[in-house]
Amino acid sequence: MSAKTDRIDRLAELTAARADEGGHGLWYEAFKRLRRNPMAIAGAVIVLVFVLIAILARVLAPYEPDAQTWLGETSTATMTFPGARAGNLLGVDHLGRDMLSRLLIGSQQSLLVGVVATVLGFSAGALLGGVSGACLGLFGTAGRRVDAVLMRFNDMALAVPSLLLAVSVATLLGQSLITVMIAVGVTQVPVFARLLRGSMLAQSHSDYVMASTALGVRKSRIVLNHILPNSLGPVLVQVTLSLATAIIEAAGLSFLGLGGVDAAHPEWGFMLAESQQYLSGALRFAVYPATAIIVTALGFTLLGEALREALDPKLRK
Amino acid sequence: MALLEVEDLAVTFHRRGTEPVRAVDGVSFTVAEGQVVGLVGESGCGKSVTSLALMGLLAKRGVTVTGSARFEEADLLQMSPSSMRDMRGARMAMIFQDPLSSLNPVVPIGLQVTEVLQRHRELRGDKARAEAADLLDRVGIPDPTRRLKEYPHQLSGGMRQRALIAMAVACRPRLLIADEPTTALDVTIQAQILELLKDLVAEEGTALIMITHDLGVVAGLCDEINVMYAGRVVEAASRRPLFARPVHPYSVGLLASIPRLDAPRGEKLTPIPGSVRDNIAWADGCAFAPRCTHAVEACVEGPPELTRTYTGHAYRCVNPVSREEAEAVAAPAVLPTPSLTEATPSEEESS
Amino acid sequence: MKSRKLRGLLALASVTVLALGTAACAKSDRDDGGSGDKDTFVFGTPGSPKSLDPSLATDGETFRVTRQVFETLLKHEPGGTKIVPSLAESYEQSPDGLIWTFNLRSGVKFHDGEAFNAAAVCKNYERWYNWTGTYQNTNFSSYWQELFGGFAKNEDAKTPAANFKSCAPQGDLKVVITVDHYSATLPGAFTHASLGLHSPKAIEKYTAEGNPTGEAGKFNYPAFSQTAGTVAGTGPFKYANWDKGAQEVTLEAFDGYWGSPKAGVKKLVMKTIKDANAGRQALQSGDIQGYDLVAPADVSPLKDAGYQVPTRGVFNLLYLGMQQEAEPLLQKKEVREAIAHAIDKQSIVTSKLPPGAKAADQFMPDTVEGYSTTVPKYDYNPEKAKELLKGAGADKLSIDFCYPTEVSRPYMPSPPEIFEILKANLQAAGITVNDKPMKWAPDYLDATDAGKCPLYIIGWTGDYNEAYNFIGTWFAVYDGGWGFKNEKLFADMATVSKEPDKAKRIELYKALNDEIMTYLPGVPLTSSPPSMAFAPNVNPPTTSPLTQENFAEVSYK
Amino acid sequence: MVRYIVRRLLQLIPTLFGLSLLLFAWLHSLPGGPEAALLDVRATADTRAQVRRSLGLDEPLWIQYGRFMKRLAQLDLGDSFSTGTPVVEEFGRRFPATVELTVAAMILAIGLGIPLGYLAARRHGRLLDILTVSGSLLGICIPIFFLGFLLKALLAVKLGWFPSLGRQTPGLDATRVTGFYVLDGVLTREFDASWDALKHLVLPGIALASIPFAIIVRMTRASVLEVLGEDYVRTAEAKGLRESTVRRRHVLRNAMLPVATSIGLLTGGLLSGAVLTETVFAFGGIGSFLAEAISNRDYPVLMGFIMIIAVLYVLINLAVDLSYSLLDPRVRVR
Repeated sequence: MSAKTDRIDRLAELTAARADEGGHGLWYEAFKRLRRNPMAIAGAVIVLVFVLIAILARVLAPYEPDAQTWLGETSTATMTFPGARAGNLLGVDHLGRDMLSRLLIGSQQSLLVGVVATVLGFSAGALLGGVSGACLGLFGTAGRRVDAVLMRFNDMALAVPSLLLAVSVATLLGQSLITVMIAVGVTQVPVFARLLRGSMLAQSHSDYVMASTALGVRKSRIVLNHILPNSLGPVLVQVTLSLATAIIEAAGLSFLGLGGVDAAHPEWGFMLAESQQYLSGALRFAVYPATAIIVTALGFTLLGEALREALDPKLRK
Repeated sequence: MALLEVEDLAVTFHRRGTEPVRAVDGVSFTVAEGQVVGLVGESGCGKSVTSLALMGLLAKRGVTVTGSARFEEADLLQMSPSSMRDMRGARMAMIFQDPLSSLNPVVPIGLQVTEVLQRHRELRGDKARAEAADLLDRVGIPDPTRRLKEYPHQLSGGMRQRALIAMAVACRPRLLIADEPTTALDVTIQAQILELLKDLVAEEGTALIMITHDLGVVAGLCDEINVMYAGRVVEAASRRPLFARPVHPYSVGLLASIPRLDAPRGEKLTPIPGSVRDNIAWADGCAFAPRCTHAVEACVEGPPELTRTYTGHAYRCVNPVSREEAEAVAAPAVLPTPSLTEATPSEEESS
Repeated sequence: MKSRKLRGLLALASVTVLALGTAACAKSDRDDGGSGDKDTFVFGTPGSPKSLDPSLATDGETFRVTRQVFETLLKHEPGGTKIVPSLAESYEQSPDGLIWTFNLRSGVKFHDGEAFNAAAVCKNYERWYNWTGTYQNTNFSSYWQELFGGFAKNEDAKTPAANFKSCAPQGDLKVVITVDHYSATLPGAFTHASLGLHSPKAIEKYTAEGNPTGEAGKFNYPAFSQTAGTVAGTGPFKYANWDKGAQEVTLEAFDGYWGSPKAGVKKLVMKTIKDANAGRQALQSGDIQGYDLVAPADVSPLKDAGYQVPTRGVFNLLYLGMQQEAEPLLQKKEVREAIAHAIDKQSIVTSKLPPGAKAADQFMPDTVEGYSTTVPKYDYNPEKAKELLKGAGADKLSIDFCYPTEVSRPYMPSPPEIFEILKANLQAAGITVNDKPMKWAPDYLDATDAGKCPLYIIGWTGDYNEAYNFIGTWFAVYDGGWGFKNEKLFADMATVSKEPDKAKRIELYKALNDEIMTYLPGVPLTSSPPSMAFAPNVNPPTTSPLTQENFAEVSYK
Repeated sequence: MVRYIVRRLLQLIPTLFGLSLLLFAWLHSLPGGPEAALLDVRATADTRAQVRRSLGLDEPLWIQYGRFMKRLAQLDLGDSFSTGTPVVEEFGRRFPATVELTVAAMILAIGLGIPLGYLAARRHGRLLDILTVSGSLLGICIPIFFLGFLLKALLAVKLGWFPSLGRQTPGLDATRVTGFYVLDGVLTREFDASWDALKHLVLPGIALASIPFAIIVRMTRASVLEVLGEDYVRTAEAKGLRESTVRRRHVLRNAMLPVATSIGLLTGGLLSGAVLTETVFAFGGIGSFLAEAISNRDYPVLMGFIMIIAVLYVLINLAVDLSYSLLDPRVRVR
């Protein structure tokens, strides 16, 4: 046992040496680079504000999001909808509900969609891609065959329109936010799978894996202790981007009538879809949720991009 | 008359959020027509940055280059980018360390050679191709017409370096800078390449700046040697005096760390302790002081000045190495490197 | 100096942008001449037709197109629901309602040059009556079966018995159609778009083509019904082209049209535009000259911008359906009554519906003959609703409420919004509502039909002015959508459907309305008038409550 | 090379078989059937049953699947339930629209994305870089249907530069040859028809291009940044080559390798991903038709279209792999 741990320790040194540049870890270096990047800062600020709002939404929202308090003051026939005023800082929506409260609560729902969909997509994709990559990298011909089959189906899944997946999920589970989460998450699975596999493949060809193989470390151990952790950089980037994609895709699903439709828990995409009928007369119904979506998605995307750059060893100076 | 006169060259890298880094600091040296000058030092000592600064290949942003570098009556550091372009590859050329990564992987060797000919000698089409084949032939690449159509990955390491050299000498430059041209190569091939460089330089009367960390390489090649440490020249001398009587403890350290066949059995090599990172700023004293075995109080009291002896030997040290000590490590190194020209280049192609 | 160097690099980008710019400029040049040529009128429709032969179709989008090409014996007056002559100049009905005599118009020509006469009429009816094989499938002959029962030889036990007996030409311009028994669908059936009259020559070609292939899993419309060329009617327009890829049906003015007005434009293009915003923006950018099913929220902005937004008469009904088997508590009348009292119909009308919408108090709009003024009323009264619920032991009622998400129907412009209001109403009365949002097709339609939804919203637009067309569709027999058996109601419905005398029928309908609203199977909610929108420079057609607009009336100003 | 292609194509067969089985099981496990879409809202249970029977939906699934496969073996994908036309015909009718749209989008995305990505990389870390990257990312961040609306509101309604929907002005009476409207106009020398079709491609093209554009900008930028740091670029500079030569031959030629791969994949993805764009612009391609088919439970169309798309996707990937070996001499297909 001691001989083996010894070997692993030496390996760890080897790995650490790779990450260690100038006495700091890879992640620390990445963080330092992030801090210098204005895009990263902008993205991080947006994301932070968004998350804060989402957490505090219930406290901040002045009214219940589904209380049709001012329904009596609205009229579609004459297109009268009270705009911004003392009690309703952003006016009321098409059903006489407080716009601000809905947007605030909406941040919570949108964050939820993003997080759950991403976690779903990531876990399933990581499982698929991880298994596939591990098979290919380590288990010879049979492994290569397993990998080929898995990846071929994975590629096919990329060709199937995500809408079809969403519709099926909606029909089987009923229309709700959970459906949206699953549908969006499912579309992320092949992306994550491919990414993780590719990244693991690159790692498995790297020197330190070769070295550990030469040292006779068990293959499963190499995968778990070395390949997987080191493949996480690109995956982390994809996670950030996927958070943005999920929020946007949720809006697309809502537009096609497949969104989550719980009035008490409005989600921005659903609010935007709801507003479609009022674009000609009350554009603000759309502008608020659209701006929220765009800014938030941009925040995540900028952060993801900056992260990608910071983690990319080839772009480092 | 000097072909290149570098005066007080300094290169500073700026990066937001960090202290500026002086990579090269007050470097001066001259290269005469047809002379071979060595720039020697560990990696990170600023020798490559010096060469890139001379070639105008440093990034424009975040880099300040000061001083002067007179080359054929013009100051390289003041030249407009377009004149530099006209100069590079024509009047002065450079050979890089890693021949594989220095060649464009998706462009055939032939085109990579002919593009220089086209740019600077206005040769086109068949003429350019014929000249390219001729060049490859001159650098010892067999079957040059076939090689022209091949891609870098199809060539062996030595062949690639030969191809790079062919590109560099294509326009018969007056000055050639070779940045560790042999480091990435097998030992046997290293010698061949050095021989080739030597011959080419001799044939054309081209001046050569040889940048290397390997004193063995300079020993057989260079007329003048500049030893650099942490961005400054710490010792400069002609070959013989330097090898016969190194003065700076760093040069002595470098010589002592060369493995020697004639060393008594069981004798250990004496490496220089620490690494280039473990230095102090020149402003606070001698940058080498933390690693120096000869360090004294005076070393950290201020930056040591360059002392120049009447023989032209220059060193930057307040407590130079004594003659006896120096000769103990130096003597064998002065032996000329064995010539390996007998080994035909085509051998390496057997792979 | 840097910019000079970048010029080469930017070439690609510049070319791309330039191409866009040129395209833009060229378009604006041409725009000065007005929106395209004045010969073509493009109308946006929310759906695509399925067949050029109306007798094979069941849907309004098909009929909207075929109505411009085919005419029927009778029709509804322009802009009204009254039945008036069309290809028949006049008609007589025997007192028992079994024999229908039509005096035909003379000098009418089909698009293929054939003359219209009694023989041609009978050729049409006999074609439908003698359909065999796959044509007897409801895929193809749904409306014939609904209006005239089965065929000469029914091939399937499930097909209803034929009600049509014979069609006999009497001379050239008189035709007698006999039916087996009176049905309330008459004489409305003679106006029905699916029974538009085809040229006899065209019918021969149809027959020559043979029956549609009908192997299981294969479902082919006959070729003649899918491309313009064979099908020919007598209407003001004839088929020119059906571009299924572009989803456009192009109609051409028929110069030999007998009546007036003749087509006001040379070309009429019906283009499918599913998205309401796309339709509005296309109108505003001049790509189309009109579209149907204007969202209520677009009506006043469009009007303000100078567009014409004619509104149809109210001829539809939205109701809250209740399925008594899905929620046994609904079997208690108090519970149904409580729900009726809990709902504030007027708030839906004022807040969500277009101008001209009305709250409904019975299962038909007041424009239908047979509308009763004496039905029991259930006013908005949440307190009373609570009391009733308590009395019925249902004060903790928790109920599933289904509604469709992505659809917009003339009677129900925006289902989720109406649902939200209803939900708020019901919850105010102490009822817990569980949202069941669904996609319209097939999920929602299937679920409501199968009786899986205790509460749901749906509605109906009338085909013709006959009360039976409303209440008969819901309450004539046991229906999965309602899940109740009220034998007296069913029997009364059967009686009225067999009464050939119109005046008597209307009285019976009034009584039936009272009976239905006393039983209260569901809650009639609203009737809302659907609008069309037209460019300022066109003369729009007269709107029809039955959505039977005659596009021959369309012309450029 | 040929053997490689043949092998890749042969691999397609079992995959397709698996896909068809999965798809079939999956689609038929969805509740509800096509009859709701085919029939009137008031259709009785009997009529519904009759329709199901006539569509062959009353039989056990394995018989239905067997029938599907039998027909497939004869290259017949069956007929659409909702239109009654053969699926292949439906596909052929709509495919050109989607291809035109996809190509237009990719031309826009590539034509603007690569230069901007290059510029951003050259100005790495500077304002132009930040603006370009954030600007292009904005494209990803706007829900496509809202972007479509904004584009139309500005460029069609307000400025009147481009038509707001459709593929060609209705009533233009252009002659159809291939179904590719732009090409048709050229073939029949009805250049005004081509021009008209091109103008109709602009707005949906921009909307659909927004995502691939952002990806291409991003990839080009990253790739160029990487290549700029490569030794061979320094070599090229040291040779004193003109900046344009360095850029074209040494930077872009290498930087385009990963971008080329992603372009292939993106194109494949767009084929099926045009659902929202086609709906918003009433473009009548396969995307929007698929969306309808799903609501209508039009099994033959769903099965057929998705399988054709899958085949195309595989073919595009194959083409990408092959072109990669042309672009990069280091990669040689076995």
